[in-house]
Amino acid sequence: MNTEIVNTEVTTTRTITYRQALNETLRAELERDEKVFLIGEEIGIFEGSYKITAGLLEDFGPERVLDAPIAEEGFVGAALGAAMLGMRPVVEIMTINFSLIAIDQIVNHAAKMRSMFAGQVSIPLVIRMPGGGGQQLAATHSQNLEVWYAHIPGLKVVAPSTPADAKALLAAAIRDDDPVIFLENLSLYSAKGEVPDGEQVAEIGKAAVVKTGTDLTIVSYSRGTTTALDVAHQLEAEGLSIEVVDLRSLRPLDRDTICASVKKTGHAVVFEDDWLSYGIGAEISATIGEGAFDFLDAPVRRVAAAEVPLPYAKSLEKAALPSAADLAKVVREVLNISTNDK
Amino acid sequence: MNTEIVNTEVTTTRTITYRQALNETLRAELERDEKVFLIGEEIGIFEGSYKITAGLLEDFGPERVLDAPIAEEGFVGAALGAAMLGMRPVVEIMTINFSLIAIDQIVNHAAKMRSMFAGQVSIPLVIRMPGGGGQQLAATHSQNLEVWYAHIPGLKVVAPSTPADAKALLAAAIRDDDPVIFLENLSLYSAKGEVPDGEQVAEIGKAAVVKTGTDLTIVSYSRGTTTALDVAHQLEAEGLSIEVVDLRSLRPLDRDTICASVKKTGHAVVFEDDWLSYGIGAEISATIGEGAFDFLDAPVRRVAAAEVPLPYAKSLEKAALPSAADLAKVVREVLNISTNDK
Amino acid sequence: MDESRRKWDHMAAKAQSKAVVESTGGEPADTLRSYYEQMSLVRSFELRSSEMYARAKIGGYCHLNLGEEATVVGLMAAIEKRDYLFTGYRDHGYALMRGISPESVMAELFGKVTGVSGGRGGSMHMFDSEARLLGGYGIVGGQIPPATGAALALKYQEAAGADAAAVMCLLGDGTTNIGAFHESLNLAGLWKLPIVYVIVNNGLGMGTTVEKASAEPDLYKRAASYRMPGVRVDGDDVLAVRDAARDALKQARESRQPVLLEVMCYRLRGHSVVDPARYRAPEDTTIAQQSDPVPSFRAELIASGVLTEADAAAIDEAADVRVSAAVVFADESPEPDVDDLFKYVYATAVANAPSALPGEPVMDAL
Amino acid sequence: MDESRRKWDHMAAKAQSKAVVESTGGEPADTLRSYYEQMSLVRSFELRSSEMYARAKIGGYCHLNLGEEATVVGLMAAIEKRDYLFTGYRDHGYALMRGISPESVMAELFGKVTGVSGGRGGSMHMFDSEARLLGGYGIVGGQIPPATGAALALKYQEAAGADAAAVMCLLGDGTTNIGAFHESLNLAGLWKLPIVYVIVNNGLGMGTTVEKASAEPDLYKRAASYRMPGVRVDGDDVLAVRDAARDALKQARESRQPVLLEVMCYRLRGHSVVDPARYRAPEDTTIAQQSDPVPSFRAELIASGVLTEADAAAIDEAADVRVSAAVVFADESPEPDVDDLFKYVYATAVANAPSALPGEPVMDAL
Ligand SMILES: Cc1ncc(C[n+]2csc(CCOP(=O)(O)OP(=O)(O)O)c2C)c(N)n1
Ligand SMILES: Cc1ncc(C[n+]2csc(CCOP(=O)(O)OP(=O)(O)O)c2C)c(N)n1
Ligand SMILES: [Mg+2]
Ligand SMILES: [Mg+2]
Repeated sequence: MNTEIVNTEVTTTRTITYRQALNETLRAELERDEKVFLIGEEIGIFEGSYKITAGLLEDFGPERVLDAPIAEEGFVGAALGAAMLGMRPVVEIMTINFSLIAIDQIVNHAAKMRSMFAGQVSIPLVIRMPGGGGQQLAATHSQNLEVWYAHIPGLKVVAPSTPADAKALLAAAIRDDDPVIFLENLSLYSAKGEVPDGEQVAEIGKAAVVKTGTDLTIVSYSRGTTTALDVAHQLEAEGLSIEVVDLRSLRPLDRDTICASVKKTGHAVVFEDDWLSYGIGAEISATIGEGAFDFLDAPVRRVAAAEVPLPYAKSLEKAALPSAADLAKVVREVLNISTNDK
Repeated sequence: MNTEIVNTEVTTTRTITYRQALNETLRAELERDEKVFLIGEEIGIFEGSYKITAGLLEDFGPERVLDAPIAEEGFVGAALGAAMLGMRPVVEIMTINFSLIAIDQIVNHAAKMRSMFAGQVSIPLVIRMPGGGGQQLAATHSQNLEVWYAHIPGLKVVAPSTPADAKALLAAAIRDDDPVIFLENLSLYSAKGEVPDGEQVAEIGKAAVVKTGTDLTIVSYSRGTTTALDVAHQLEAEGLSIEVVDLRSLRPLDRDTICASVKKTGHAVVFEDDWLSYGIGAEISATIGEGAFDFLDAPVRRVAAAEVPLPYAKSLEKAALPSAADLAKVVREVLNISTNDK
Repeated sequence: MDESRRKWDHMAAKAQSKAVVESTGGEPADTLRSYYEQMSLVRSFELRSSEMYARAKIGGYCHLNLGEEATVVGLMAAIEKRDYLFTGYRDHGYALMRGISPESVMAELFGKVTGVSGGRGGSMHMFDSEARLLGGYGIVGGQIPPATGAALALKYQEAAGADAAAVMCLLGDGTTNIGAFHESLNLAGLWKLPIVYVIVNNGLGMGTTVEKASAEPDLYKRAASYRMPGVRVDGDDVLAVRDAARDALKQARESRQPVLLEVMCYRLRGHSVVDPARYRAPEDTTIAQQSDPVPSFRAELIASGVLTEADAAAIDEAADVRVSAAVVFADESPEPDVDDLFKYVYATAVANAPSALPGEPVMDAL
Repeated sequence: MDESRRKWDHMAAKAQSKAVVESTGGEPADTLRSYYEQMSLVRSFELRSSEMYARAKIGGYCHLNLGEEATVVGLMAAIEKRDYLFTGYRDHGYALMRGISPESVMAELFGKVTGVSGGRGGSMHMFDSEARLLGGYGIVGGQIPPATGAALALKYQEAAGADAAAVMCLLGDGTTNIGAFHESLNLAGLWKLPIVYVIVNNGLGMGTTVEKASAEPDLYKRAASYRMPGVRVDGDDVLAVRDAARDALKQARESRQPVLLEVMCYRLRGHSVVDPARYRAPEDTTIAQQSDPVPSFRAELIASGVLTEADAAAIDEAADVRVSAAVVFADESPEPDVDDLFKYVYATAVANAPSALPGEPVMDAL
């Protein structure tokens, strides 16, 4: 797995949280390259809404860790402008929901400039932001709008699911000369995992087979991958061999890895946290339909969120969000295993 | 076809442009219901960037046809607020590209309020806007971002392809109590078609089989449908029987009509003007893969725009946009007909 | 250090703004008493909300009006029943003062179907169409364009005059830096809309001071960009707030003259209940506590003979009892029914509306 | 009627602003002559662009600087080579005055690979990294945040001082009503960035007058919301524009004090070449033609003896010749190669980058 990690001189690892992996990588990149600076709301004295930037203001000062007023369009656009002059800004937008206010700068400007100006400028800009529901934050604060960004030429969009990938993809994003949307997830911040020490730089654009199997492929990303792995392991006890593909990069999309897996297993389920219609899973399903048509033994199914503005009430929120149980149920359905068999 | 038109007392028709159909419908709705008013940039004295509102300021005055400053977030949100108090605003955003500035008001507010406030408010708001490339307007002015809106619960999204549908869907949108995104297309405004006189109100949420056929289904919408019909007729001369499904409504999506057609023909091609990855066609393909799996004789193919910010230069623009020739080629490929055969 | 300077700046600005009403003299005792009752209710409700959050009865984000009680009560004393109110997410006190029962507000916090927004909105999204509280918005600045549009609708629907309705739109100091503020105020100024924008300046947007967020920290001065009157008032003075807001509403309803009103108050705790506000200097907190409007107003009323110590204690006690009842009600209320998940997505029924639960197939077999 | 009132308002405001320089006296004849040459070149280029659009050599939208030549030349006389320029879509004249050859600009309009943006941007998107013209932006207000960020980068990269670089960001009068304007100016004021925002106030945004778009139509006054100096200058007076812009740039580079400069000029024709501007009153057009800066400046230079009638005619002739050569060059240049369609999508090569042409399968057979 993770064969795309370029630098492999490392031997030691530590178990840290996703949050800490991000924090350490930001620190390391700030140290490595003085063109790197952080900008966002409350990232300094408040240490970030989700404490990803804890301690960085203190150690790097207010120029490198720049608190911005509530003006997402303004400061995201300002980061873009700074990138045009050779700086390497790493923006934090508090959550993906607020990126809608900045989206003209991201999609109409950052994504297009290099092409529109015939390569005369490049935009080494990273926009970090978490998405995700399940925290009772209600309809406007719980969205997974990654498919919007994944649709846009000129952007690169990554969505790590583990602390190790968070580290290696964030370093890659910061060193990349293009605008990279770096998608975090509220429910992953405290997740723990093994992280190799030392410099780790992933290759953007590659998916990873994070568990091998022969009966069915679950395709997922970000938080979904952790659930997918749980379900896969759980089903193993029932004698099912499930392969899990973690997309890691939503744009570019590694169609080859997805289809190679499905050609092997003949069955596929997409597990995604966004709304079903026109979501990430639609492209995955269409890709499999085109790239592995003759190998598919059953329709590709998608396990996604119910198509409602997410309610605050716990009961409703829970019903609307896709769960491990939903995924396990659909996997069994696709493999034509009666739920009573289990 | 068009069985979903509710009111069918009409017998006479006229051949008018898509533009004129819109203009006449706006006029009729302004006359019918005094709660209806139009708001947008340059819709009054300038008569609309694309002259859809020609003559309306003169006849209805500046309260009913309200020119707004360049402040898309402000005036779209203001229309939303007016709708909350029972008005029925019809907003014109000059092109879909500029809607990015207003998208927080559309997606985080208009789409969510009714659900989030447990049905205490409804939002009878129409947002009209054209999309489309092919006019050498370059990367920031040529987009087809409809998939973004189609993804959002709480919105209804329609995209008429003919003057008759433009009329009947616009009337339906204005009389609907929910926010409706009404997608026009720069290259359809001057297209002509038969339009029934009198009141016409379409049913939102229904696709139409606009040409029947037995060999293959082309699924399209908006401008794409006109090209699909041209290609279908052209291929008929070659002995191929092509069915064309015009989506008309992108949200809700009429999956039954799509799949019923593909069950009959066994082959499907999506023709869309947006970018391929994560575009409208992805959902169509996924839907077919799930709903007509056992009936498909070949992979569903998508004919879509090349994934680049659209260049200004005519040569590049033409290469990047999907054409009738591209569609005909793919239809033949799917039906396994060597292009040399034609 | 920087922080305590900020506090002094903020307090200095507040002091300067203390002009409209100097004392409680001349105001009927009943009125004063009722304002204190209201302030006490808000205080009690917010303290209990904080406690219920700690006990995991309330989830998500939860922002309190603690320290802002005089502002809340003063503004809500000025607004008439026929007026419409839009606010940000720090909305519990406003909901109560619009006459919504503590039961409905607490039940909303508990995510119960008896909540004012049916349990679907939570703390940030209180909405009551009858009380003309049109939200509760969690996106910073999100309420400003719709509030402006509500004022536009009023202009369509009725003539200006003393009996006309107006809109009051609340926003925080940090919120003045977002584009929607500028676009909306320009529309209101241009179209002469009956709206009062109230900046509830509590000195901070999360951990950021006004001085670190706004190039012009005298926020009421920004009204000039829209040829709109800009007024600043001391938010710890309930009567001053009420009178300034009444005056502004009068201009809005009678002359369709929008107004920007800045109310200088203070946020007693963290940004939300989970924020320990470590970024705040201890002196800062001390000063804040000293100027806390609830005990100050209480002491003032006792000193001026409007209340006895026993009256005041009884009022506080009554507020606690009221809130306790609300907690019981909220706790005993049922959660929304999962079968109603899709109930409010559309007002006009529509063919093919997606209503699959996670894991259900996208379409029935044809 | 309303329109001609507008015109008078605009002209009155313009007249009031005529203060910085009253005549051309004291200015070296060479300088004056060269300004006239530049204005004449812009005029000739724009007239030819209009013609080439009518002949379908140019496509898309095409917005001209006709009537704004004194503003264009004055601003570009003030800006230094080391400074960075951002502008809206009405950018041909600025591109020329930044020293980009008429050939490259015309070739861009023709969509040719020799164009300044490789034929990919067209009229609205002139970009030249060497000339430090960082676009050409078609989304109203889109240039303002990046320009502000460029100034932020300068603050990181060099110290303030007479030799420091600054940013000039141009925007239209209609553009002052969009949120990005507010957010950006606040950032610049707050962070003390070396930037001059120039409102090119030509009285109209498409068909909408300043008075119908801005609640405060004296746009320079909006600087106050950001504690920034706001200055207004007559845009028909090339020297006044230059001096005001130089002064503003000096504050930006030496004191990191951002400035808002409003330049009052006039749009001689429709919004874009296809707009007949029927919404304009005939008197309006007449007045505009009378105050046309190119013939006025020409007449002034002849009256003051800087140029003879023959000199002026020769300059105009030379400009036409120059532009004719550009047209020939553009016409003969090749279109971009279709094989290069995906060439500039990414700066850092990336695995699996999509590069299918329409109708090609999404993936190669595995
Ligand atoms: C568009 C947007 N950006 C950021 C946030 C996160 N956020 C929530 S409240 C807040 C601070 C607002 O401060 P202020 O306007 O002063 O209101 P207060 O909290 O002091 O009442 C921020 C940044 C948000 N909800 N929406
Ligand atoms: C966000 C956005 N909204 C609307 C438009 C359409 N539009 C293009 S130019 C223009 C008028 C701009 O006026 P002004 O700022 O005065 O500039 P001028 O054209 O006079 O130079 C409008 C509305 C756009 N390009 N972008
Ligand atoms: Mg505040
Ligand atoms: Mg203008």
